[in-house]
Amino acid sequence: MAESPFKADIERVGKEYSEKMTPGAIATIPGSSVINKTGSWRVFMPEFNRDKCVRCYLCYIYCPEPAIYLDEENFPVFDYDYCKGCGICANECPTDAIIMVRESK
Amino acid sequence: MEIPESVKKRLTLPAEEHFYAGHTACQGCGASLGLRYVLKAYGKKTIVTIPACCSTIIAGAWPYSTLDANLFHTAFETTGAVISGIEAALKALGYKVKGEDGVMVVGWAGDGGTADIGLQALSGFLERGHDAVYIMYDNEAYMNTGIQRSGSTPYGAWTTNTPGGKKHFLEKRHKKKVIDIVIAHEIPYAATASDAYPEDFIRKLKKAQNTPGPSFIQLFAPCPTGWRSPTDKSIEIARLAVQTAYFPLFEYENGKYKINMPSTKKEPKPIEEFLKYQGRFKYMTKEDIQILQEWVNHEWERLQKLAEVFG
Amino acid sequence: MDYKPIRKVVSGNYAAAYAVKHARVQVVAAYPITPQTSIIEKIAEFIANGEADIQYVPVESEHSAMAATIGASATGARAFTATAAQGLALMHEMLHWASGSRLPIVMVDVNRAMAPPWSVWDDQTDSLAQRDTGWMQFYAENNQEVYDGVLMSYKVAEQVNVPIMVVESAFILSHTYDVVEMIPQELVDEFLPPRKPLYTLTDFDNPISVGALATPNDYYEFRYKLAKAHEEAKEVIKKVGREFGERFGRDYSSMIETDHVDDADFVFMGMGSLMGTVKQAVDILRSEGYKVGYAKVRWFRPFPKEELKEIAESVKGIAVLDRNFSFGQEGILFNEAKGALYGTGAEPLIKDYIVGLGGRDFTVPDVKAIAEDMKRLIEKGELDREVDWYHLKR
Amino acid sequence: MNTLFGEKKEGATKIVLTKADEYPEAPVSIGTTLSNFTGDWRTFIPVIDDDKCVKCYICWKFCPEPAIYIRDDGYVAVDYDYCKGCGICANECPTKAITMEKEEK
Repeated sequence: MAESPFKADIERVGKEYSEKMTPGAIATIPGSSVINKTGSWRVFMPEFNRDKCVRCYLCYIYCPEPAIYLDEENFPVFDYDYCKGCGICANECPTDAIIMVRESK
Repeated sequence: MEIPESVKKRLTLPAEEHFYAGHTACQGCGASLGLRYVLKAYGKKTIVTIPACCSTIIAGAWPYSTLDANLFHTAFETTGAVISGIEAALKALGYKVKGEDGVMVVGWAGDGGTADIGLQALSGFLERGHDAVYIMYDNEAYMNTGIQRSGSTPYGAWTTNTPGGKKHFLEKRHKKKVIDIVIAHEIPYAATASDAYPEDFIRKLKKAQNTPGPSFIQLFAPCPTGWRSPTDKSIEIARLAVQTAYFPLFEYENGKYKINMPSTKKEPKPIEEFLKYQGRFKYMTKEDIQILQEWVNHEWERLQKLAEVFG
Repeated sequence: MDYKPIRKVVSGNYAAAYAVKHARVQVVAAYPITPQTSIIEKIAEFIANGEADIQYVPVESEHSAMAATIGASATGARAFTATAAQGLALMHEMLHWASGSRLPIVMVDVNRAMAPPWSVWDDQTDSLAQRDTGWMQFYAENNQEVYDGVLMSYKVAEQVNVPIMVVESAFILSHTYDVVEMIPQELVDEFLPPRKPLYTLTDFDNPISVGALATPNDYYEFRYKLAKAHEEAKEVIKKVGREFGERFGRDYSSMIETDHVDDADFVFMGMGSLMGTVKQAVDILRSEGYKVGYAKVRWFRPFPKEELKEIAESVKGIAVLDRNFSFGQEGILFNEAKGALYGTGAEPLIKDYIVGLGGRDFTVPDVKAIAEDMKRLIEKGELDREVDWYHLKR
Repeated sequence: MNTLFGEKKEGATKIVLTKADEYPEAPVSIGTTLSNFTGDWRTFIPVIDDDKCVKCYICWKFCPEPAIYIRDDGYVAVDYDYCKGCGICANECPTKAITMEKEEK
């Protein structure tokens, strides 16, 4: 499975913000919200069935996080660090390749 | 994330991502999705201005930022004025503003911050003709403060200050037609868009980018929390809003109206289709639904005629 | 200091407009309000005649004027706006925004009384009501100080990244013509180099986010930073004022301008144009044998505590002239002065004279009458009452 | 008295308060502007020719002060205490019954 595209960013943010205080409440690192792993909000999690996927990328297009990216074979991958489990992907998937299942923590 | 060319061709949207995960929007949020599309369309060379609204929170608390673009947070009612000032300063500093290689100045405000408290600043911005884009993401109530009615709340909707109850105290006014107020300023480009039709939205954003002068886009952005709808139905509801002609997609360009696909395609579905997933409409009686349906019919007819006469 | 000034007979408002032109301001947000309007009119005239290259944003309210100025300043431009009374009150929210975002905006506020009852005349309550917004405040005594104040303020503001309000009196300065010695453009350019912003919104490779939500864990520190900037600004003000004096011959190195303080029994203390009247009256009183002095507070924020203490140590009494009032308490400058002196050991008799509210004329005979009263109190050694509504029809 | 404001005008006096105690608590106005005779602003004065007047009352309708009143006999007259000499009445009069003349003070 491909690595999360945000991994490098998380390390960068952690390093640069160690002891930094700027006047005027300026956040100097774009995209630094990746440090905030919203995956813990999830109640239902998307389960992906690779066999049914037709690679239409509707799930990718409609993901509000975005927490869906593509692996080497261009199938969607779910970044469970960030997926909040809204279920839009499952609802929009034309082939029912994604289903929402209750997450057991 | 690297996406191969073969996939990019099939993606229908720009592959580059300038909106990062880890933001604190609710599950299924239409506003965050809209902001993601905006940054897909405009890329990094963008200055976004966000007033007090859900997006203030979505964009991240100090020292974090969800956006991979310059962002200025401002007070609730000032979006129009601040983007005016930014645009003026960019011109004073010698930057090219708008256009394919120009700097994009974007105001990203909610419906309360546009239709109500920010209307004056919006009007001033439109009337002075600054080269900027104002996007109103319309989730039909003050969601950040906890679902209070706004001027943009539709007839019959439940909110925390139109709570229904024994007296059937629901929103009694139809949705404020902000887009019509905007068009009354005779700006070069105004349009409606929906989260469910991102290709259309991005096309409109691009058109706004390449039209000199002020542009305005009203984006229909579902809010599962405020609308009491299942989070996974966000896109479906946005799609139904277009299909029932409750929120038709159209453009106003240099005095001409044009209804866009799929609003042109076929007869609108009944309004119940749009209402069915949303808990906020569950207090509506049959008569209420009839009143809303008549309003939708009237507005839809009016728009069709406008497109016919000024098409 | 060997330069040839350009002498022009202009109103206070025009002096401000000329200063804006000479400071090479890049963006001006303009909204009319009496008695400020002629500032933005004059700037528009400069643009129309091709004398100044300024982006002029004719906004639809003062609130938007400040918002547009904030947008422009955050983008990296040198920005200006002007207002008065009700307009300033409408701006209030955005004043916090400007100082919180640490933007070196300079604004001219023309002191005008707050309504109701409607009044367009001089009264300092409008600007003093904004004292806690984090802005620095410079009070001009005459048209020359308006001009100098705007130029210096840009230099100070851009060093400490705190916005500055240059305050002049309605009509008494704003519409009254006087000789102003202006500085040739090239010398202004030497004194005031182009702005180097703390941050800009135009670095697209390293984007930033300005003014985001700060949790209780961080907010406190930002407030402290702003407080510290005000504290540091005192030195910068003195340094810039001294440099201005060396270059152009008018020294502003002290935050309180004083005269005849050393051997005075008591001093008059106040701000703005009414101190011009006092200056004249003090000379007359001195010739009549009164031992009086003069202390004009130029900078109300940051408040020149140390300088005030020095003055207080050498005199027996201070007559504070307040063209303002804080309801439920007393005159605002009086209040500040007492607060600043508490615990310093310097305890002269301080009496508050409420004068000239809403543009009520304040003249040399009035100063004489106050001197008479003050002399009597010092001889007696105690106050009859703290606050005296001097003009009141009794 | 046969003018527009009649006795009200006679009773209107300038109010001069000399003591703070005399002032009302809130800035509530206690007089009318009738004590302010704006007639002395006038440079040109309207003169009405009754012979030409057709009693259409257009002058009465458009007077911004108002300073035109209708006399007992149905003709119109100008209250010169208030008329500022704007000339609207003369311009609107269909029969040119009103002319503006330079006023001799």
